[in-house]
Amino acid sequence: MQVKGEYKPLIVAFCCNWCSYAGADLAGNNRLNYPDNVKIIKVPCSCRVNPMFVLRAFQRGADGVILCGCHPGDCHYTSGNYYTRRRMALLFSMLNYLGIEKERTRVEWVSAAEGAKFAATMNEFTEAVAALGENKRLEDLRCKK
Amino acid sequence: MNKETENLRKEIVRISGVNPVKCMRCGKCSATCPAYDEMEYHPHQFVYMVESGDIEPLLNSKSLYQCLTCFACVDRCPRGVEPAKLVEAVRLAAVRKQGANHLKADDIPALLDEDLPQQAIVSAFRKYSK
Amino acid sequence: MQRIGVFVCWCGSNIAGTVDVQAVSEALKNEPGVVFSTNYQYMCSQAGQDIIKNAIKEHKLTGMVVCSCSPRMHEATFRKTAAAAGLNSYMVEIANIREQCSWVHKDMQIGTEKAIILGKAAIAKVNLNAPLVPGESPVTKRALVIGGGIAGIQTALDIAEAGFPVDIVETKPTIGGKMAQLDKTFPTLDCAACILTPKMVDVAQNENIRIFSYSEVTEVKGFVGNFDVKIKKKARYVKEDVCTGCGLCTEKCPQKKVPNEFNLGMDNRRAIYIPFAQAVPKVATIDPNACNMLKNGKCGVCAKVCAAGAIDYKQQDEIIEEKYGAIVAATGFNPISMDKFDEYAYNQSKDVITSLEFERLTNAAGPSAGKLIRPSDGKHPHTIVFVQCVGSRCAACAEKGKEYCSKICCMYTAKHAMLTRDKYPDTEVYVFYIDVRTPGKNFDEFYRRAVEEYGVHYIKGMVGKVAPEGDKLMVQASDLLANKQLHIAADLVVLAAAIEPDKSARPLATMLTASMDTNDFFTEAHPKLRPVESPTAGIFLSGACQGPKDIPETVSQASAAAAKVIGLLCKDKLTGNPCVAHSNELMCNGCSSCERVCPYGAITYIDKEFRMPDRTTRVRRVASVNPAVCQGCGACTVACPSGAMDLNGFASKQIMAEVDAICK
Amino acid sequence: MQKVTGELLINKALELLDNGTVNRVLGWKRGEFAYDMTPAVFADAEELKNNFVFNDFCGANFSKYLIAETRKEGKVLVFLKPCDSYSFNQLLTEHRFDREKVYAVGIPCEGMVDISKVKKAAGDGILDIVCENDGLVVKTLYDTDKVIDCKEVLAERCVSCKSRKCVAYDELLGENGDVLDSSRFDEVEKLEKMTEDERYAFWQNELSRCIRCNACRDVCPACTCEKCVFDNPDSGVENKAVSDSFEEKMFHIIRAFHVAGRCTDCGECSRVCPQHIPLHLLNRKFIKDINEFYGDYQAGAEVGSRAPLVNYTVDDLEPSEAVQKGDADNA
Repeated sequence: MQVKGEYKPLIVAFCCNWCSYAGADLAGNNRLNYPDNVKIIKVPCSCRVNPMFVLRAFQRGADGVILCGCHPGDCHYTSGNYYTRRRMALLFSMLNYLGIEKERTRVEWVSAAEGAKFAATMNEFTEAVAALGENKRLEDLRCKK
Repeated sequence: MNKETENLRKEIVRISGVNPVKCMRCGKCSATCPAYDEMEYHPHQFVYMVESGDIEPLLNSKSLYQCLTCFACVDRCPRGVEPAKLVEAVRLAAVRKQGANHLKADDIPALLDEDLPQQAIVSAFRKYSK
Repeated sequence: MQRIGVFVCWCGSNIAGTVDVQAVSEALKNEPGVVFSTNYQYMCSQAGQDIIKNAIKEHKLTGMVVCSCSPRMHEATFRKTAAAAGLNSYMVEIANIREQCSWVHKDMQIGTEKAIILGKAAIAKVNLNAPLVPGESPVTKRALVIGGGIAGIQTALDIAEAGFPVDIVETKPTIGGKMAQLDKTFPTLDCAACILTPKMVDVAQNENIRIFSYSEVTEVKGFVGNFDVKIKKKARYVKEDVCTGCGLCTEKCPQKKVPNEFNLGMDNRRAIYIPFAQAVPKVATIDPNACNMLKNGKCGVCAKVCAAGAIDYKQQDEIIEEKYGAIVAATGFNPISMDKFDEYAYNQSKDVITSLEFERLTNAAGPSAGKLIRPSDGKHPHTIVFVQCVGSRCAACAEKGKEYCSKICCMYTAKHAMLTRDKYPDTEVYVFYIDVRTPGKNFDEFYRRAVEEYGVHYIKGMVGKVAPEGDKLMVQASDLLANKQLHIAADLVVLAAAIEPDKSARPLATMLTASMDTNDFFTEAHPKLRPVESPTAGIFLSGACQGPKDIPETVSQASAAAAKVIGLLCKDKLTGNPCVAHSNELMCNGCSSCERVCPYGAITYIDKEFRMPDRTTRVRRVASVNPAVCQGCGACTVACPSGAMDLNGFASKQIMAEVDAICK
Repeated sequence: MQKVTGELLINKALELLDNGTVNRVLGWKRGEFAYDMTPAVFADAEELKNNFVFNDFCGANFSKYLIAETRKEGKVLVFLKPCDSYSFNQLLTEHRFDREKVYAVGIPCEGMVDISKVKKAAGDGILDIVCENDGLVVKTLYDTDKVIDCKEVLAERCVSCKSRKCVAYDELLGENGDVLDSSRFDEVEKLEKMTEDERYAFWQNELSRCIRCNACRDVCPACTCEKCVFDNPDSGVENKAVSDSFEEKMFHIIRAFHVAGRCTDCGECSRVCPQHIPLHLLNRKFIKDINEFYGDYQAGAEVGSRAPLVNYTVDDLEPSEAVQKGDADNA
């Protein structure tokens, strides 16, 4: 991941199909730049994201994991993101309790109209994670290259 | 709102534990108030004036001491704003105001009364002359 | 092992401008499972699709990845292409290398690297894809409408007009609901009965509509298109098909002291009664709590006077079972109780009344034959005070009032004030308001007429206290604009009580597995885009059970719900989304976690027999997902502690494979 | 130290066996050593009289055993300490066993003893321990008998006992206690007050001792899955051995998350951990967070309650606020 001495963190972004994935598309339509280290995985709803997926990403070498979903109250499935909010609140709090930097995890509500917010969020998040450096605290050494 | 007013406003909100922004301006507090006619500023005005930071006139108004603290407004307010607690907070702010001596040492001899316990005078002096 | 084809699209220069498409298709060739990889200028074009079709046939592809624009653009296109070439649509995955790659990155090397990674992730996923076939279920072409007010009536009429049979279930002995109790309707002031009763007659005469009055729904099972419903027809002790509605029994019944609920207890009815003259069905009902014959066997007058022989003291409750394709909730509203509002002296004085009581007092068929009088002494009131927002917009105390605006009070109060001034110009009318909310066609004009033409005194402020003094009601209120406290000696005080959903809505919602908000209003599937559907498929919402509404709005929503029902019933079969949850019964604990998070009530539990290794059997409670109801959000998959629940198309393994591919 | 004696329990069990209410009894018997009281099923009076024990070492929570026991013929008698009764309710909430097939007798508990603390106090070579009144008489190889005050060697979970109230039973022996105002979150708070680095070091130290024996999972009354994700090759987290520092953390995070909102804080995980990892501090973090974020919730306090993770309110805390709130160092 070292490019010309510049450290580029790997960011995994889980985006719900209805709002945030569309928001990311809109960022593309408007040609709003965000770092290429952000890789998006589409899920039907943010509530599909099992804490295990988040841990898996860290295990395999992700430096930051971000979940994006519809704004609370706007979930396509009415209540999915409310469950996401609770699950991730507890999971992230636990990770921090174990000493994992809290800047590495994030939940952001991005609507289909918020392309600009999506790009800005990704820029900001990548920067925050980059500032922390590599994720050494939660990483499976076997999976490292 | 300048900084000073903003601070005073925050102080009053903190003392009272009341959020004046919850007010929907229905006026039920003033409609219930038994001391309404005695007051220069009425309960709903208290709420609005604290909300907008217009607190100076309240501090200097006699209305502060005409509120009976009967809590009728608190009971009836449909939004849970609790105007009487705001009045009380402004009252406290007035009483606690530094330098504003409500009771001066020189005034005491005139107030002396045989029936009045000395302790009361001393404590009043302490309370009102900070 | 899958045989995967990779198709990289240039999208003209949209992708090819920042991504080396040749390099991408070369790099992806070596991924596990990939047997064919190519690139083309426009994959979505006919020529591009032909490349795909040919490759599917030639290379016997079992899966494919298209590296192109967003799946939101052309996933459907490529799925159809695949299907046309005999490949299951759900074996197609899209790597979004346009919106989420070429358009947001400027550097060719960076864009190419990222495109390759996105392609690898998609390939990793396809490797684990399985063909999916959408399920089908039949549709019972019959609708159930629960509630027989104007909402239910309109919905039922519209569905029946479209040619589908409809049943209306109404708990009261007659349909008509709240609107039947009203006098005039705003903003046109036509009389409620004049416009409602013809519709009630239409309902009674429509061959497609059955009315189950004095009945309630007791059980709902099944799912969209296939509901099994049990309806309890309560014994009314009168044979519905025999009674002619002549009303002789209701005149002869000796039990005269039963409070008349239709007039809100302001007068009395008999133990056998017909709620009002235009009732539908026009059939008498015996009130078992008041009838002497039913209570102690001493009377029988009604049976003696009934020429048709319709009285049947031995009648029993009857359970009707019926199948429906769609269910419409139209359970309506009620004014809230005024018991907690001591300040308005509602319980102390008969002359403090609610607006609905005022409606009955001014109604020609009401207890005072339409003459506006004080309930206490029958005198004509000269000063009337109307109080708005009684219990509405009340956030302070949940037991006292409701946080929401009841929406209809501003308009009906303007109507009451206007009608009073029109009929009795000698009566002074005061309306105390917080805000006057009149967003509706001709609504504000109506309210202004009350003020400008009829001389109603609108005062911005609230009433703080009403105290009976002699035969007067002393009203203490604030006039905020004049900054005064007012004291008015009134003859009558009318409270615009907040409205709340009918109490039957909550248990009904449980039966329907339809969700409700904290105020017990039914929740809509989407607050803006699907306002007449419940999140539970096949359940529709009509009228005030979804939120406070006036008559015009109720009727439009009722018709909208009917349109949705008709749209559903027109289908012979429902095709489901195959990307639904499914439970691995061997791993399921039956713990109910998934059921609790499912917004659609798609999960039920069955007791299933399992064969054990030692040849014994064991019965275990396991979850079962109804694919016709599940919408595929995946909430259950995470709630499930054992991982028994998984989602087709977005299986845990698939998502983790994507994660792995990205993080490699 | 216990207020009810083994004799009382035996008599109750005999009575219920005799009158046919139950056909077997879930209880404790002496294991290899005087301090390892082992769960056992007693089917007849003779066995009961000879082997049934109840003393300060009977920490085992029986609720989980009921899943298997209720699948057998006839009714089983179970003794529930307050802790166990919460687990009992939680399992009922999750439909994990048939209530009809259990006869539950609630018993008061004065707290159980932690053998490692006893060993520390009395030294090695313990031959026998006799529980007498408020003390333990410890006979060792090397020394004269030592008398240890039970209160000195109480298990951590009992020192910070959350409740002495049996919340589920058909019948109660002795008097029911109250829900206590416990100090059980003190340790969690201490950790929250550390910096991220210190916390990392703390857990690195604790969790690196994990040998993945799975005892914590196997004893946990909330871990009752038909098939555990860690044993399931399809789950993506299947793993039976620790191979590196991530695995330990992953296992414990996932395990704690799986029981979050369902964990009654019975403390069995920490009791059985051969490496003495304070696993309860993970569970208690979730419990504390849940209480602070979503209002007090005690799993198992009543049957049928909705666990916080399968529930929500529209104005719940945002995850970022939650992390901030849960991190006292930065708060």
